[in-house]
Amino acid sequence: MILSTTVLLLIVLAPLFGAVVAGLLRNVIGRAASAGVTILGVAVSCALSLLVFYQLVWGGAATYNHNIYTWFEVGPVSAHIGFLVDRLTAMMMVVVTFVSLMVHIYTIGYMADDKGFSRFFSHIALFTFSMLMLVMSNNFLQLFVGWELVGLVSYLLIGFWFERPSAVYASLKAFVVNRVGDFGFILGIAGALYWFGSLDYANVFAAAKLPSVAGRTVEIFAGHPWSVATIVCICLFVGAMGKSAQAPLHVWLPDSMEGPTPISALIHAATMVTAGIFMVARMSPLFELSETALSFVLFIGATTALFTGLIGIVQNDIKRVVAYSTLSQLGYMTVALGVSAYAGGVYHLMTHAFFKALLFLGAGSVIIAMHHDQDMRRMGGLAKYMPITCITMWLGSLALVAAPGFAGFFSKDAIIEAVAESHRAFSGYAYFCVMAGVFVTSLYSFRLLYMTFHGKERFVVEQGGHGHHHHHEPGHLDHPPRESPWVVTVPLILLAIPSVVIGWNTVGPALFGGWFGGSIQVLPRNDVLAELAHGFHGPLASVLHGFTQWPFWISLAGFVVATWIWLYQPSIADKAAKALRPLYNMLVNKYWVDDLYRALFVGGGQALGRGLWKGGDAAVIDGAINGSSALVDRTAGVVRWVQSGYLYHYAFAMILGLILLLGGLWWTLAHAVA
Amino acid sequence: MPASHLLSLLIWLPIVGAILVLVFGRQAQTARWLALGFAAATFVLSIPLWTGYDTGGPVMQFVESLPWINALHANYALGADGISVALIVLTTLAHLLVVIGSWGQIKDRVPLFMAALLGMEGVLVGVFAATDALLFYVFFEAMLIPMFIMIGVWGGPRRIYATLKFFIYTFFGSIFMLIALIYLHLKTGEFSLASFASASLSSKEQAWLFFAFVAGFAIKVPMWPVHTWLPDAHVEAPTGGSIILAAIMLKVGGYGFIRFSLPITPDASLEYAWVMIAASLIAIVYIGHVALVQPDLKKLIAYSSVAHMAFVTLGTFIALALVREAGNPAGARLGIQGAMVQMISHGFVSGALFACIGIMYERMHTRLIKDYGGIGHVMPWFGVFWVLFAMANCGLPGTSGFVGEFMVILASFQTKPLIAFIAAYTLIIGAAYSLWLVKRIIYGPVANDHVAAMRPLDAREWIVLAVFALGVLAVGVYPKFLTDLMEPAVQQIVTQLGQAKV
Amino acid sequence: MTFPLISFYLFAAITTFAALAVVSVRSPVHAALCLVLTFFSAACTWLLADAEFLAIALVLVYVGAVMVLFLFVVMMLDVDIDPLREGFIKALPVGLAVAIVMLVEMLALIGVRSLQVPQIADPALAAGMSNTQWLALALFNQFLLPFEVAALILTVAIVAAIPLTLRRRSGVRMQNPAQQVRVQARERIRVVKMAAERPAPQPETTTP
Amino acid sequence: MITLAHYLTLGAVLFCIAVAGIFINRKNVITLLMSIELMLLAVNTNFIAFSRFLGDVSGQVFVFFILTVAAAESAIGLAILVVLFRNRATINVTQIDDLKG
Repeated sequence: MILSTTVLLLIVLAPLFGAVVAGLLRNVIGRAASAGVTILGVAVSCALSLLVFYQLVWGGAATYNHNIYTWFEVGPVSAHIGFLVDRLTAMMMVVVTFVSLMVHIYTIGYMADDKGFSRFFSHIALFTFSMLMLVMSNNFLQLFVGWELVGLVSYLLIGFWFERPSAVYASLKAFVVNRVGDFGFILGIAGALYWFGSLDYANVFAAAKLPSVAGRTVEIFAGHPWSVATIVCICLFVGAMGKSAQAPLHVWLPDSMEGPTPISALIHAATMVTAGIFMVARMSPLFELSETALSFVLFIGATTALFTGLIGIVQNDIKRVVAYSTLSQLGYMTVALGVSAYAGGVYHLMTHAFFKALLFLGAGSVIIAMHHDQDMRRMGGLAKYMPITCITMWLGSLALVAAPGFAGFFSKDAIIEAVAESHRAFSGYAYFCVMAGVFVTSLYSFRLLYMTFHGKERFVVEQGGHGHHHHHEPGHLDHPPRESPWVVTVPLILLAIPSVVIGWNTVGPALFGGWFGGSIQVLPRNDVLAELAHGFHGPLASVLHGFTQWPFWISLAGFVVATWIWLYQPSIADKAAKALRPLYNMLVNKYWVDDLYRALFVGGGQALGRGLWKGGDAAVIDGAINGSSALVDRTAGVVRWVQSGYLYHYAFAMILGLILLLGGLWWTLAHAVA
Repeated sequence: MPASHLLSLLIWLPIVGAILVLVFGRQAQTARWLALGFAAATFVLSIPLWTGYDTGGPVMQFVESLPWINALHANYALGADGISVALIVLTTLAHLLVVIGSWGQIKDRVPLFMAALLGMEGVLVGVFAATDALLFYVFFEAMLIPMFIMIGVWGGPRRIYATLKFFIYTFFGSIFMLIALIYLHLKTGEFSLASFASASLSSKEQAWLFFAFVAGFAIKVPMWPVHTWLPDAHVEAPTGGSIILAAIMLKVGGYGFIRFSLPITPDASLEYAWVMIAASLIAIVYIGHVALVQPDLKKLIAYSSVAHMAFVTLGTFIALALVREAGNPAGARLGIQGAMVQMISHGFVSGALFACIGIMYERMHTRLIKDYGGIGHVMPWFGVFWVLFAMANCGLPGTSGFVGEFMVILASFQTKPLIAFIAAYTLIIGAAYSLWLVKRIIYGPVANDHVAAMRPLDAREWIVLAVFALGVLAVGVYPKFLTDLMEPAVQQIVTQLGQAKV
Repeated sequence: MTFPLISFYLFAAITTFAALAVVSVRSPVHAALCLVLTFFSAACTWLLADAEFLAIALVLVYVGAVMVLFLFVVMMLDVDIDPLREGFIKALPVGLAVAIVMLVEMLALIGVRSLQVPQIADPALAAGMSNTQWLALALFNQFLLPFEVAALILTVAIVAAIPLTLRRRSGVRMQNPAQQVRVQARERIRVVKMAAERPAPQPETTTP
Repeated sequence: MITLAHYLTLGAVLFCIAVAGIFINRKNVITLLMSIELMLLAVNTNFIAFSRFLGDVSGQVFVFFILTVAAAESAIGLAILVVLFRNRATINVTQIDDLKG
C-alpha cells in the first residue's frame, strides 16, 4: 500500500486554504465563516492525518518519500519541496492536527469578544500549515522553511493584541531570539550540504555514514580538530535550542504568554516548541555519529529541565507557571535526546502535547472566568464554580507530575531511567537535574492547582447596579465566576482523555517495540531504551513498579509540601521567601538572564550601531569624503586669489612665464654649447 | 535565430515616450496617462523577452549589432542572457509601478518627472542589454542624469547636498571604469565585452583594471565603505526616485561585477577576492548595526539595502575562490545564482519598502520613526503589506529575501565556514532592525492624532503594493523559474572563471 | 663702420628713445605721437633689412591709420590722467628690474646663437625679383588661405567695432526704412462698419 | 655690416621697454595698448630680421599677418575702451575686476 500524494497535499493545503480565505476575505465572509472555513480545513487535515496514521501503522503502507516540486536547482545542488512520511511524521501530524483542531474549537469561545477573531483563525490555520510543512519535510530546506514559518506565525500571534506594547515587545523578542537559534541552524544546514553533499535527509544520512565522511575533521579553532558531524549537529541543535526554548535561549517563551491563551496551548506548549525535539529525533542518524554533540544536548537539556522549573515556583501569573513548566518539560525531552533515547523524547513530546495543551486551555478557561485576569493571587476556591475545568486541570497536572498510570508517567519515567542507564558525559549531572526536577514539577503543579481552585476565594464579587462598566478592578468581578461554555470545555475533556489513558497501550510499542522503525536510528552501544526494554513487562507492571521507584516518592514529597504550604499554611510561602531572600530574588528575576541580555545584546547592539553610525559613517567615512571636498574647496579658495580680475596681473603672470621660459631656454642652450 | 529588435525597442520606446510626455504633457493628467501608456507598453513588450528566452539556446540572445563609431570599432551591440533578461523585466515592472505609485504623489512639474522616469527606464534597459563596453558606459553614465533631476527637483530640504554627493560619488567611481575601458580598448582594438573577456592580461594589468572596475561598481552597489551617498540620496529622493534607485540602480553595480570584473580580470578578482569578501562581511555586520539605530525610516531601509547588497558581492566573489581554490564549480554557481536572486529579490523588497514609506510620508509628511505608531489600527491592509515586506527584508523563507541569502550562505560555507558564520549574522540583525521597525510604526497603540487621521490605502497604492507582494512571494515560493532562466549565463561565467588568463 | 650700420644705429637709437618716451610720458597724446615716431624709425630699420614692402605698409597702416585711431580715441575720451599715473614711481623699480632681467636673458640668448648665422645676400635679389614680388608670390601661392582668413578677421573686427561703439540715443527721431518698406495698406486704413446715423438721444421726459 | 644680432638686440630692447611700460603704466589702458603695439613691433622686427638673414619669405608673410591682426586688435581694443569709458566713466584698470574668480 502506498500513501497517496493527493491525500498528503490535501493535509497540508487544507489549513492553508482556510488561512488564506479567512485572512484575505475576512471582511467579506464575516466572522462565522472565517472560523468555519479554517476549522473545516483543519478538521479535514486532522481526519486525513488519522487516515495516514492508520495506513502507516496498521495498513502496512510503506514510508513515503517523494519530492513535490523543485524549489531551485543549481547544478548538482537542488532543493525541493517534498514529503517524508513515516511513523514519526505520522505521529507528529496527528498530534499537531488534533491539538490544533481542539484549539480551533476552543478559540470560538475564548476569542468570542475579540475584534481580531477572523485574523486569529487565519493565523492559527496558517500555523497548522507551517507546522505540517515542518514535520512532513523530507529535506533541510523545507524543514527550515517550516521552521521559520512557524516562527513567523508565533511572532504574529504573540503580538496578536498589537496595541499592547508588552505583547509587541514579547513578539519581537521571540522572533529575534529564535533567529539566534536559526543562525546556528542555517549554518548546520550549510554544513550538511557541504560535507554530506545534499539537502535531502536520506542522502545526508547515507553520506554521513560513509567512513570517508564520518571520519572527517575540521579545525574550527586551530589545533582542535572537530568531526564534521559534531559541528553540523551542534549547529542544528542551536536551532533547536531557539525553537524549543532551551537555556540560554529560553527567554522568549515565558514572555510569549502575552499572546492569547489558545496559541500558548497550541504553539508554545504542544507543537511549535517541540519542533526542536522532533528535528533532533529526525536527525538521529546524524546525532548518533557525534558523542560530543549528544553530550552538549544532554547538558543543555538537563540545565533547562531543572533551572527553569525552579522559576515556575515563584511565578504568580497562571500562564507563566505553565510556561515555565513547559520549559522544564522541554528540558526533559532534550535530556532524552541527549542520552540517545530519541523515542523517549518524542514519546514525551506526544504525551506532553496533550496534557500541556490541556493545562493551557484550562488556564485559559480560568482566565475567561476571571475576566482576563491572570494573577493567581486573586483566585482561589474556583473549584466549586467551574468543576469541569478543575477536574480536567487536575488530570492534566497529574499527568504532568508523572503520577503512575497517567500519560506523563510512562514517558517521563522512561526518560529518567534512560538517563540512569546512560554513561555519556554529563549523564550524572543530568540524572541529578531530572530527579530534582521531579520534585520541582510536583511543587509548582500543585501550587498552581491549590492557588487557583482551592483554598480561600481571594477575588471580590461586586453585587449591585454597576454591572455595565467594563473596566474591572483587578480581582473584582461583577458576577460570580462561571464555568466556560461548551466550546471551551469540550476540548478540555477531549484532551483530558488522552492525557490520562494514552500511555497504557502506546508505551510498549513506542519506547521498546521499535515502533518508529527506521525513522529513529540509534547505535547499539548508545541504545539505552533497549536496555530498559529488558525490564519492561507491560504497562501495568511498570505502573506498579513505578510506585516503588524514587521519582514517585520524590513527586509525592513535592505534593505533600505543596499541600502543606499552599493549602493549609499560605503564610509559610511568604516566610520562606523572606528567609531565602537572595534565592527568591534570583528566581523572581529569572537568574537575571533577561537583564543581562537586555544590557548586553539589546543595549550593546544599539550602542555599537550608534557608535558605528556616528563614529564610522558620519565621522570617518563621510568625514573623509566631505573633508576631501572641503580640501578642494579650500585649495580653490587659495587658487582663486590668482584670478584677481586685474588685467595687469594676468599680463604680469604671462611675462613671468616668459622670463622663466627664456631662462630655461638659455640654461639648456648654454649647457648644450658647453 | 531571426534578427530581433526587441531590446532596441525596449530601450528607445520609453525614451521616445519621455520626449512625447515632455512635448504633449502640458496637462499633468495627460502626462500621467501618456507615461502610464508607455511604461505599460514597455512592460508588456518585455514579457516576450522572458518567455522567449530559450534556456537551451545560446547564452546571448536577442542579439543586435550596428556599427556606431567606426573609428573606435565601437558598435551599437545589444544582447541579453538570463541575467539581463531578469533584470530588464524587473526594470520595466518597477517603472510601471512607480508611474502608478507617483500618480498622486508628484504634483508639480509632472511631465518632467514622468519624462525623467521614462528616460531612466530606457537607459537602465540599455545598461543591462549593452554588450559593447562603450555603449554600456554611455548608458551607465546617462543613468545619473534622470536620477539627478529626480532628486534635485522633487527632493527634500537637503536635496542639493544629496544630489551633489550622489552624482560626484558615483561619477568619480565611473571615471576609473572609463580609464579601464579605454585601456582595454587600446589593448584589443575593440569595445566588445567578448573581446575584453578573451584578452590576455598580465596579473599587474589585471590588478589595475580590477580596482578601476571596483571603483566604478563598488560605489554603485554600494559596498562598505563607499556607501554613505546612498542614505543621503534616499532620504532626499522622492518616493519614485527611491524605488528606482534601490530596486534597479544598485543592481547595476552587482551586474557590473558579474559582467566585467569576473570575466575580464578573473585572476586579479581571485587575488583580491578577500578584500571584497571582507568588505561584504563588514557591511553585513557593521551596516546591520547602523541600520538598527536609525531614527529615519528611509535611512533605515537605505542602510538595510547596503547590508543586503553585500550578499550580492559576497556571492559573486566567493564564487572565484570556490572555482579556483576549492575546485568546486557547483558551489560557485550557487554563489553567483544566490547573488543574482538576491538582486532580483532586493529589487522587489526594497522597492516595496520605499513605496510603503512613500505612502506614509504622503499622509504624515515626516519620515521620523518616532512620529509613527499603531498604523496597523488605522491602515490594516497597509500593516499586512508592511509586515510581509519587513519579513522579506529579514529573509523569511517563503519570501524572496530568503532565497538569495540562503544560497549565498550555503555557498560561502563551502569557501570557509567562518564566512558563512559572519554572513548568517544577518539573520539576527536583519530581524532585529526590520521587526523593531515594525514594532515601532505598525504595532502598539495609535501614537497621535495625525496617525489616527491617516486614510487607508487607496486602490492605486493597493495595486502597487500587491504587485510587489506577488513578486516577493513568487520568487520565495518558486525560485526555480528564476534560477533556470539564469542558469546558462551563470554556467558560462563559472566556466570562464575556471580559465586563468595569465 | 659702414653707412648702413651707422644708419641702423641711428634709427635704432631713435626707436629706442621714442619707445621709452611712449611708456613714460605723462600725456597719452604725447605717448601716441611718440609711438608714431617709434614706428616710423622702426620702419626705417626694416628698410635697411631690405623689407621695403612691409616698411611702407607699417608706415601706411600703423602711422597712417592705427595711430590716428589712437589719437582720436585719446582725444575723444576726456580722460583724467592723474589717477592713472598713481603708482607709476612705485611700479618703476619692479618694471625696470623685470625688463632688465628679460633683456639680459634675451641678449644672452642672442649672443649664444645669432653669431653662428652666416651673412647672406638679399634673398629677393638673389631670386631675381623685388621684395614686393618675392613676398607676393609667397602670399598668394603658399599662404593664400591664411591670407583670406586674415582679410576676414579684419572685416570682422571692423564690423564688430561698429556695434560695440554704437549706441541708441533716446529721444532721437529717425526713419526706419525697413518698416517703411514693409508697411501694408490695412495697417494704414481701417474700414469700420457702423450705422449711417445714430438715433438722437431721447429728451428727458419730466413728469410734473 | 648689419648682422642678425643687431636686429635681434633692437627687438629685445623694444620688447623689454614694452614690458616695462606694461608694468609702470598698469592703470592706463591706452598706454597698455600702446605697449602691446610696441611688443608686436619688436616681434615683427625679429621676423623681418630672420627672414632677411635666413632667406626665408615666411617671416615676412607672418609680419604681414601680424600687422593685420594687430590692426584688428587695436580696432576692437579701442572700441572696447570707448564702451568701457562710456559705461564706467573711467579707464582705470584697477577698478575693472569683473573677471575676479
